[in-house]
Amino acid sequence: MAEYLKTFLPESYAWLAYTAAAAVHVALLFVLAMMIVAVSNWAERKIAGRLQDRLGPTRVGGRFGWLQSVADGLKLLTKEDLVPAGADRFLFRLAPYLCFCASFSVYLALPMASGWVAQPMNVAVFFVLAVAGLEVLGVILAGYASGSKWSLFGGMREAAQVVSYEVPLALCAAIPVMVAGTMDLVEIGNRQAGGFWQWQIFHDPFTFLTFFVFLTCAVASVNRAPFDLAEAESELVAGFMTEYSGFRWSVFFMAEYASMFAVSVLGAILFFGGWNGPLPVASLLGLTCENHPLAGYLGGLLGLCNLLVKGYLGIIFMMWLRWTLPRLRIDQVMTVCLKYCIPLAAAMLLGAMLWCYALPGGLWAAVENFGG
Amino acid sequence: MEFAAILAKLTGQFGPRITGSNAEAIDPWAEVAPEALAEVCGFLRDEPELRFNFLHCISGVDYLHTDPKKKVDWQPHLEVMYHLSSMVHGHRLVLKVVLPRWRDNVQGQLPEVPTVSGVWKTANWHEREVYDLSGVFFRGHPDLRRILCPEDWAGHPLRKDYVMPLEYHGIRGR
Amino acid sequence: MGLERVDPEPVECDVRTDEILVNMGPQHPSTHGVLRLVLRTDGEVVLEVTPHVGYLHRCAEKIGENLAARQWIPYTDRMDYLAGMNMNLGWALTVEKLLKLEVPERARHLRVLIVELNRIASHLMAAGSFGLDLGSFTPFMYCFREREKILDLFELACGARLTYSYITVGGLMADLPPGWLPKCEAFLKDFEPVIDELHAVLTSNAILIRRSAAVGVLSPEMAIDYGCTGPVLRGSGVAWDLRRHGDPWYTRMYDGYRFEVIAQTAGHYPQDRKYPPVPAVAVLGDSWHRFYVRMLEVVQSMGLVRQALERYGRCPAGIGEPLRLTQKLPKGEVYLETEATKGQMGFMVVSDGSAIPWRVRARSSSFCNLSVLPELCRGCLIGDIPAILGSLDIVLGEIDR
Amino acid sequence: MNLLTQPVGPMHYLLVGAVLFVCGVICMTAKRNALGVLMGIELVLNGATLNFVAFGSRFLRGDSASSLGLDGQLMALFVIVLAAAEAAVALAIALNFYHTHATIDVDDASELKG
Amino acid sequence: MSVAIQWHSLFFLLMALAACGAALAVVLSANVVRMAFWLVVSLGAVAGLFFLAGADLVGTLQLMVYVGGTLVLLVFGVMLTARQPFVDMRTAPTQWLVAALVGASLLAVLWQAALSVDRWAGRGQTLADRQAQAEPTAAPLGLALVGVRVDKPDQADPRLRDGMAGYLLPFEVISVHLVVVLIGAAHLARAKRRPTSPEPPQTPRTPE
Repeated sequence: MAEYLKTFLPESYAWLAYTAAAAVHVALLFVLAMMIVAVSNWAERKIAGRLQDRLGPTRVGGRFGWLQSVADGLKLLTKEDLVPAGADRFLFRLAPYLCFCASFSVYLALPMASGWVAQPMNVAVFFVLAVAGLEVLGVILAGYASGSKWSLFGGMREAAQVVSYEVPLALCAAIPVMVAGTMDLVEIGNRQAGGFWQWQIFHDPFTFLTFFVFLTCAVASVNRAPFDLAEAESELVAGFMTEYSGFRWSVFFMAEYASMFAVSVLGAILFFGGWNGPLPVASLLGLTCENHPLAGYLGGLLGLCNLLVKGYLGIIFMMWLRWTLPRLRIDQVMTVCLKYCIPLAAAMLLGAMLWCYALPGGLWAAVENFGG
Repeated sequence: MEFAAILAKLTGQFGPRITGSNAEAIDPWAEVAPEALAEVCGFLRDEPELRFNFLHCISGVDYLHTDPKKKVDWQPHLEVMYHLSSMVHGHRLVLKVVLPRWRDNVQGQLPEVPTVSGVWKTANWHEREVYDLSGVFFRGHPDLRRILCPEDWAGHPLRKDYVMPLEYHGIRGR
Repeated sequence: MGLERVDPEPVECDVRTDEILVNMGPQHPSTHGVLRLVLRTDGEVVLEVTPHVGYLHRCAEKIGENLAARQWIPYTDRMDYLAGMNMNLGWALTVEKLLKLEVPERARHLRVLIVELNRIASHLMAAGSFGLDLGSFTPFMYCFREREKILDLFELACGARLTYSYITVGGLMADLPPGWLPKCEAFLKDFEPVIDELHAVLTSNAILIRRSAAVGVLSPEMAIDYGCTGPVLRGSGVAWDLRRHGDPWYTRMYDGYRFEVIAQTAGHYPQDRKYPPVPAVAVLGDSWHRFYVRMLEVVQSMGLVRQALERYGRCPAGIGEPLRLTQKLPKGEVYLETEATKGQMGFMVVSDGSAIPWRVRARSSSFCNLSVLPELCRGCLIGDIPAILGSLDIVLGEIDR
Repeated sequence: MNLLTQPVGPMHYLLVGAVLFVCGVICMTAKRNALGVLMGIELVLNGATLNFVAFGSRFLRGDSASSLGLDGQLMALFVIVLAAAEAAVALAIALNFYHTHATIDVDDASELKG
Repeated sequence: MSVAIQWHSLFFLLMALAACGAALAVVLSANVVRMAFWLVVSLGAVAGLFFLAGADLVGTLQLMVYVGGTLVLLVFGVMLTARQPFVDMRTAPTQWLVAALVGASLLAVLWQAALSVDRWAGRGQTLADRQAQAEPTAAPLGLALVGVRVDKPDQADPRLRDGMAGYLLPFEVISVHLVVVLIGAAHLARAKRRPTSPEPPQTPRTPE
């Protein structure tokens, strides 16, 4: 994009092109993240309502309460911004933004379609996991800085939980990375082009099983029910968010949804072909850059839709879980991680490694070879 | 076991320390001297034929007529009632302890009864409640604090001569 | 009985930290009202719980000394506000016992009908909030939806949805309106499948079982020692139900009704063929059993409601006269316990012969059930406290009176 | 020396590394809190890591030699991993010390007995 | 003057300032939680510097292990010992003086060394070579860890060409070391005595 802008500008103003390109990228990502938060907020209310035999929001903005998120946002903005007397004011104010920055930074390396990525990265998978793990710092600081014991408990729980679950999550992410042979998310996505049988979840039985471990760890690492120990309302009031109100609280909220979507998209790219639909529609229709730049753009748009749908399926799954299951206890959460997820993920890694060694092409290649 | 038999057993064991009884009442009761209470209760619980293993309730009743025009046939006193039953034998008993309203008739000194919280654990909270509301001191109670009223509350509200305070920490009382 | 008490798995403490004192409540989502628990914890491990009650103390007993016996009925409503009918019944029966006042047959069956319906409502609330305490919100809504239908029925019958004052000394305030019985039957018909639904989302949910099984184990001896009653006692395997074992003045209300006391005796529940089996991890007397007993009692109460519906329909008109306010009470004292939803609710009335009782006493079941909390919570995790508290199913209005 | 126009080289990285290192050393000497000392150590290690990476980086050195700068980066990797291990042990010791002495003031840690 | 380099410099400046400023803040803040926070900022900025140096794997690792792991552990430790007297532990002025002296002298030495890099490295900076782009190093790094140096194909010794070069041994040593250290740390941090396990309360037994 910067190169494209540069063509309009004199040589010495090239920096302007870079700045503009960077600003547009950031703005796009930010808008995307905000849209996701808004839609997720609405969807959460609607889904919760439907699961509970209610209607959910129906009034604001027409029949389905479309504008409920906006109304919520306005309400939160007009609420008083309280800082408890015993709080560490500086850290208390900063913690929500730290949290949001971490979960928003993930989007830097998340491709939204083939090549549609703010910062193409050679180690994108690793980067995404690393940055997503930083969210915990904001939570811990919030828990400490609130000056409330319940918040402290929430922060401690979050720290213990997220740090533990990073290990199986990284192990699970390593398996598709190993199968694809690269940590570049764009590359991983592109390798799964074709039909749904090319998706890595169907590569071999081990990747198939790995996905479910990944799912568990992903839900746990973004602190959603049944792993929402850090904000367990029946035990810790609201955990690390107990003392927050108004806008700062909503920033935590945004961070939660943003990281939920990020982790869903990561799962979609690693296991479900990313922006490649179940059927190779885009390539059948000839929507590639080779034909025409505009066609390539359309293809990218289609890919974006694919990815959004997959990401939202992930989010909806998490909501479904949240409104169905009771919460685990802290020792059970750790048990699930240490006794089940990590050994399972390690075993899957070993299995997938052996499989890749024995049948390099994956399940379908093996079938084809066998038939041939 | 019928009330008469229970009473016979009790008087046989404790003699004059069972100071009274009423078999005609709807809920027949036996009156125990305050000093003997813990002993009697232990006996009631452990005696194989009695086995009063369940303490339902402890209630304090203040007998003091504040209306001088009305004639009554009793002296002002305080009663603590224990409702017991046995889940084993299915029989019931009411124990009564009669106390002076104030120990040594000194206003403000609470009358004393030995605690039965060592016999039935449930007596712990019930005795705290009676202490709080009716003003009976349970000797030997492990943790005798007010339970329903605030800890700095003055007076015992279920005493008949209790006067609601005009003000409590800036809150208007009446 | 004679069951071995099985301790919950001991929690290992890897990193020893400082002991902290934390106030849980009086404003806390899972204390079911204004209860304050002072926790002494070492990290997540709770070393000691000290309940502080009294935030909702409304001097009900003192008020009772200044009102005619029937005028106190509305105050009983506000004790266990989730089962106002049962509270009304307890007080009404106590005063009737003092007066030796018989109620007509129709009133007797109507009382059973209403009281058991209210038991369903109260147990639904308990089951729902137990789920909520363990973090699952949706079953709570399901329970509330059904409870609402019962409240609708009550509203039709007496005009109130929470504080009914329907059952009164001498009978009931009004007979059922026409068309009420079919509505009640329709409700029972609709409610039947919902029970299975609730069993699916709560009773047999793996996480719920893991959270509540072997948590807060209450041995039968301890339960009796602490005066625990109702589902809490029966959850410990003591088959003790005042509807069967209580004062004759009370049990004769249930004369001719068929029901079984819900408690696990000799290793099985009376109805365990039809409902989810007891999980292997559950220990008799734990939170799960207390919850399960309530779920089974809902079915039991449905059976009682059905029987009452049928008997009520056959009785001649006449539901008794409410006691006149100037009616003098005979001199004497009487104590009566009834099997309310949370346990045995006892009322005592001491009369000096006037129309206004000399002393009124309410023995609260939740009060005794709560007093065992420090024992149950010793050494548990913070996350277990809502589970234990929820399974005790306390109502602060009744504790503080 | 206008940094905005002058290309960045290993020298600049070394300067940053030096500042981090010195800050770490000051932390280690001045802080009384055992965890503060630990943080100083982390800073020192980071300063050193920065030097390794800077020297290894082909990008910074600007030579088109065949080296990818792997050696520097590998050292950095090892340092990071070892720092994690060191932090774990040091933290465990600090906690243990805290439990036995009920303080984390390093000035009080003058005996070897537990 | 290449535009890319200018941007590179600007980002370098930003990151360097953040790193140094936060490091100074670590030194100067008295509150240990604040210290931890500034340390996070500082190490995060160092990760940015790694990215700018083309070492993206190291940068990511810094974020993941250092910031996400080690520092969370540190903050955890801080919170475990967070009693008020320890949170704000002041340093005596004399200690500050000593520390400042040590620091200043060290800084002088290091500063001098840094400024003389170009000289002792024996190579001036040639702007012509500046076009070199950072190449992905993740795969070569991984290979080097298992003993294959793809960047040094011209090893004289044939054994070094197929698997014996690189860092296989250090890698193994560090792995074992890590395991040992983790077990040791877990053992050390473990409470020596269990909290007195609550005895099942002795209730007077009422056999029925």
